[in-house]
Amino acid sequence: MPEPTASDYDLAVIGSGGGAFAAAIRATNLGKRVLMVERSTIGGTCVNTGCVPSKALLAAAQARHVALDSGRFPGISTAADPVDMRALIEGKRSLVEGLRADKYVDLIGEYGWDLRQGTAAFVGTAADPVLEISGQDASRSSVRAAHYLVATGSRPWAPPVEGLEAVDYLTSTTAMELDAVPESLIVFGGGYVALEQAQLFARLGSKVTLLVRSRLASHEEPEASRALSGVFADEGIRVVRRATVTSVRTEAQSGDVIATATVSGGNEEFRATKFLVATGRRPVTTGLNLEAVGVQVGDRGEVVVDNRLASSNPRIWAAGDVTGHPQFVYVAGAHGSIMVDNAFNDAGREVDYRHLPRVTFTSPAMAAVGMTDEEANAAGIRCVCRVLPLDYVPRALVNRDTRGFIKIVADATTGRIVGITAVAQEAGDLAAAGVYILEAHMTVDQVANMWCPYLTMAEGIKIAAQSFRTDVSKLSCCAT
Amino acid sequence: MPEPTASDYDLAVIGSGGGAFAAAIRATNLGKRVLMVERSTIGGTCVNTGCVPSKALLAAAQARHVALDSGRFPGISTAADPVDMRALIEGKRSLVEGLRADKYVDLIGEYGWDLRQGTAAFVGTAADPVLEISGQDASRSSVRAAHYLVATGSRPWAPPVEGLEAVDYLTSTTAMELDAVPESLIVFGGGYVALEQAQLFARLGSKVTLLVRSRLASHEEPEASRALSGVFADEGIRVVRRATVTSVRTEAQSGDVIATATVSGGNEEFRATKFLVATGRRPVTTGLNLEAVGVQVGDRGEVVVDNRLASSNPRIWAAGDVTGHPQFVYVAGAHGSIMVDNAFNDAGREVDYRHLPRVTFTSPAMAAVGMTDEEANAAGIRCVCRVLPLDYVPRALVNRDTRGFIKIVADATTGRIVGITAVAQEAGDLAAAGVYILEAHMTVDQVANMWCPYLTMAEGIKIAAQSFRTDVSKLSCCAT
Amino acid sequence: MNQKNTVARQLSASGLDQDASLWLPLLTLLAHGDPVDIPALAAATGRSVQEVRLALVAMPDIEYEDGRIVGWGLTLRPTAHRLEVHGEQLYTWCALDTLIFPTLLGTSARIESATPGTGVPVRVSVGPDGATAVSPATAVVSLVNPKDMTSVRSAFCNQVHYFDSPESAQPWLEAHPEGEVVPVADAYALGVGLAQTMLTAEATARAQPAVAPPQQAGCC
Amino acid sequence: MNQKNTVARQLSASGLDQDASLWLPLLTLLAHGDPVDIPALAAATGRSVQEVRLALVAMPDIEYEDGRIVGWGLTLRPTAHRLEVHGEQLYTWCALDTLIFPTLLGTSARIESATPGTGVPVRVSVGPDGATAVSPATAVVSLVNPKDMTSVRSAFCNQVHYFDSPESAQPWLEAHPEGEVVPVADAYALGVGLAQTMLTAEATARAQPAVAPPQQAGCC
Repeated sequence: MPEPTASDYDLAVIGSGGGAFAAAIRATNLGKRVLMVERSTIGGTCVNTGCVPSKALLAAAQARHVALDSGRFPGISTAADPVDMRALIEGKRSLVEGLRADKYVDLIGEYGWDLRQGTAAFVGTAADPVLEISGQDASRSSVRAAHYLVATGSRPWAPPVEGLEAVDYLTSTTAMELDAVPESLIVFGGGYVALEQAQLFARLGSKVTLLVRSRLASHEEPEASRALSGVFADEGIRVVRRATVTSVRTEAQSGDVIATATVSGGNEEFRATKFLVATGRRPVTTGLNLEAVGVQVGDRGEVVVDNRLASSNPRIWAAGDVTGHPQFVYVAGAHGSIMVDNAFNDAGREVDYRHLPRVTFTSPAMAAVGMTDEEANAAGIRCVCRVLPLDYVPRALVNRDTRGFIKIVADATTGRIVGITAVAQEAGDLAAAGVYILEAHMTVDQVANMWCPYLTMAEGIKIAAQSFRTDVSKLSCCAT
Repeated sequence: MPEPTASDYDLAVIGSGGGAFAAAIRATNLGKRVLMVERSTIGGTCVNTGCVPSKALLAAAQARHVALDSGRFPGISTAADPVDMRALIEGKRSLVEGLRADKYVDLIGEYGWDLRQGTAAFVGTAADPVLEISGQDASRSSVRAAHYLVATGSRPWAPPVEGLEAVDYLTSTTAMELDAVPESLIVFGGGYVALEQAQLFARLGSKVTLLVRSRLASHEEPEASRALSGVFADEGIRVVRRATVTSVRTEAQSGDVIATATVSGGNEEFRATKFLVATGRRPVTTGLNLEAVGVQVGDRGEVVVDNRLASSNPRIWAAGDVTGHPQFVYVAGAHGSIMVDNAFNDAGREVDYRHLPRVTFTSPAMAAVGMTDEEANAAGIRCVCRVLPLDYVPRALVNRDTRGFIKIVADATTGRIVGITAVAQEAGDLAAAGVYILEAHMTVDQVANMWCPYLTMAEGIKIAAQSFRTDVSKLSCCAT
Repeated sequence: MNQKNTVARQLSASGLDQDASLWLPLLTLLAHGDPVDIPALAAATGRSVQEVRLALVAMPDIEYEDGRIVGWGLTLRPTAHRLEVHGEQLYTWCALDTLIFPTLLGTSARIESATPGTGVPVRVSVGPDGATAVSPATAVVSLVNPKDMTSVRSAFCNQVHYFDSPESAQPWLEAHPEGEVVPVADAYALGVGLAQTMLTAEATARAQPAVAPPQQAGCC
Repeated sequence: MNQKNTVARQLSASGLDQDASLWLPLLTLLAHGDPVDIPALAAATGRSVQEVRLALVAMPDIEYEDGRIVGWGLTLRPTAHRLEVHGEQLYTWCALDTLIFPTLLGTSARIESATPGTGVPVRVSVGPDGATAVSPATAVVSLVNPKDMTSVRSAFCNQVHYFDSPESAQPWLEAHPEGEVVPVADAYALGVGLAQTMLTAEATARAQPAVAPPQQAGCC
């Protein structure tokens, strides 16, 4: 066992995603010596395989969809050619590379922290943790730091299903690297990755079947599931709910994947060219040897942290997906800076998820902030809700697409808004507005009476707020 | 002079637009007897010739534009046929009729107030005003009401230009009734109607020239003018600034309209198939005989009202465009209900325009709330601003359209945000969010540190707020 | 036509043997795509839980999962006959049901079934204006004359199929000399007629419409 | 080519006669599309208002409106030669200037000019990769050999035009035997060369680049 020595660094960060960068920037700005260790591509999930590439592809697919869907506007006639998947993927790759350079790689030099490419593992003891780094060139080095940050993220996770390992299945990462649009695709899962990938490939031209255990986006309002089911049906996506996939195999002759699922107690076989598993992501902690340094790990491999982001070893912290907390890059970013403030300034900052917005970038998008109806009830809030179908939102009418809704959950006693959910074009921007509403503790009456520009989607928030006191079917344009 | 008699109605409303309806609904809900007098189509400007038809056509033109512009997405190839203008206009007409029925005509019966079709004029005296109504069938009737509301709106206004009256020029109203897309079009004006119509017709296939006296949207931030000039240039719209149109004539041979303008002291001739005048709208008060009942009218024909919306005759009120106040239907709507509260409940409610959002529905849209930089300075606020180009907003990057910006004006002493302007897709929704920020008196630091969903356009507000303390070129994704 | 009319008449009569005042609300609830628990069904029908349980005993084919109903005619449990309504992927026991239920539910629907033997898919869209987009256009539906309706499913449904063409139905016709095949449009007209008979009878039996429109989810 | 080289050489020399340290910042300011007041020009050049006023006296062609500069080579006042930069509709005195200024301003541009006599438009797009999209492809630019450069505008610019084809330029060539016409691509190469000569000379004369990038508008 090595003698305790002076630290080589103030902070050693394992990983290079949003949480890692936020911490490294904050610590560097505080004048700390920072080391970052990355075993693979700089930038983590968001920029390389997550938010950025998926939203870039969805934006492209959306442009194509608009061209195929303009028939709802009389007098407008547009068309789309089949997708050139190689060009699309190449365009996505180059966008990702640009952002990776601008927002990650180049910043390391600008801020001036150290980067080592290699695999990190803890050695030493809980009292004296040391990081051992195995370089890609088989080199090895040991580093001591005053504080360590585990920001190793998450990876796609597949449940145990008979035959699955033998099937060459896709994940969202590999699906976004395909060089041809699959003729047909089964998407296994019902969370936001499954939803986005299903619509993406449907819009690129695949015949998509979605196998979902309970309902679409089961943590969100049930109205959201129903609205998205309707949209997906319109786009020719087959959504099979209450499906438990029991086995998967590749048919030798055709090369098709055949999935067998139990659906409401019956059995059905589903067949497609490709099979995409989008059943969630799990923290990446194997190989870190966390137990050796007294860091407790949970059932799903997550680093167990307190609300200040310290692990069970007070010098070892965690940020982002590896904590098992909500998997959003802006959560990881917040974690990174909070962790630094707590480690170096003893700030005692805590993460507050109450008004965390959640967006799924389908189109229409699904977004929410604050509590769902069910969550409010579970929290003991006596509440009252309204669901405003988009048929009442003039912007949706002039867009000739009224699929979706805006739901507001309010405290029945005070009228204070505690949750907003929307399925709408621009729902993400509505959720962003919702953060301000919730942070400012606004009531439905306040929101109902504030200015709001006519013919924006956000006007739906105001109309939904008005619906608490008024029959919206009897609202004239802009009458309050 | 007739003897004062008991009132036939509690409230007589002249006009049937957004302000008129808001007042009639509010008064009816208070149990008041309401008469509405309309000489033309029920519904006023917004639904018949203003917001609704223009935004419906812009939405259709936008779908076409997306199909013509998808080349920015590698791998996506789409195309558009020429516009079938008759079908487009017919589709717009039917949408307008539906909304007019749902949001206006049908409500009259549901609420149960009286409607008379006819032209209204005041007779009697200031102390005893009476409304005389001339029906379309040449019938005449007189009505006494406890209160009167002038909600007669505004109409397009053309400045005195040599030859203009002899030219068969278009206004936004008649342009949206054309049965063919003009080959070329001169749009005279630089306000929001001019901007929207110019882009609409350019996207429908016209070759458009915009003749502007100073700059585009001259009341908004200069950055907005510049950004929109760039967008218009990209779409082949020629924007000629500092142009004073001196004469207009129709060339007999070609039927073209030829406009001569002074441009920076030089002269230039402009030629197009059609000439659209969009130089503003003026209140409609002629024929109302307002002077007879002691109602003061301003230089532009507006009913002069105090902040409670009473005219110089305390029983005669005005609402909406006819007041000369900001020409937005949601202003008219607010006026209508405020006026009723003041007239019948002596509520003393005043109109507060400080956080009034303003949106121009080009694409990218231009939207603003609160003060511009210049207005803040004029108001004596020591302020500090940041202009965030959309190149720093990830949503714009994945959309592959980074034209535009988000500008925040803040009080330098307190950090409180006093104005937000954006040119961006979804700028209208950003302005709606901005209302909540301004109403809640949020500071740039607060907004910089609140949750905001990644890859929404609204995230630009947060990044712009961060830019007050941070060099955004050194921001990693989601690092704060 | 005679044969078909006979089938139709018998079906109508037998359909009403079932307790439509129970069955129609059940259908509506199942169409939401979630298993229906007995108290919910009781609430929807205005009966007591005990009454409902008793009535359900008379419906032997009903499908349960974990004590909740997942199918009766309309089912959440996969069959060869898919019926997509409001984005929900449902199934029916019977090919003909796919053409009856949209009218009962007052909605448009997309249908997909598989030709017995070959598996060739038949796709039908049903809207307010009838059966549109029958693909392939040659598709037919087989019908038999039910004899014993105590189990609708085994007596009748198991013999009603979609075939992609009359030729594909030939082997089935040979095996079922009492059966017939009719074009989809005719089968749809038959289905609509059956549905309307049921709705009328039910409306007469009750003062109010049996099939409530889908409700907005209860708030809080 | 000889003739052209001569023109080019003479132009380069004469261009530098003008006070480039004043003129290049003025060009940049004018490119924003608004009249330039003298204090703003003084600020941009780092000189006093008095110095700038003195220097402007030596530029006789300069265009003013209400005491502010609206044009010098690049102008806000309409001419036959339109130059669109960053969405701003500008003009130039000289056809050739449309091909010089984009390089001086470091930007792409769209050009539209009218063939003398017929008015047939010539359109050119200029980007980082040279002159693209010359329409019609046959378009040419006329050049003369300037003799007296005290007024660039009358001596030279007034004789430089775009023509939609060499044939259209024939009458002009006959009237100006000392002149020549060259394809747009050649004229652009000439323009770029001139611009680079000016920039290099200016950069040598000053320690720092003369042409600042467009600035973000001053805040508050």
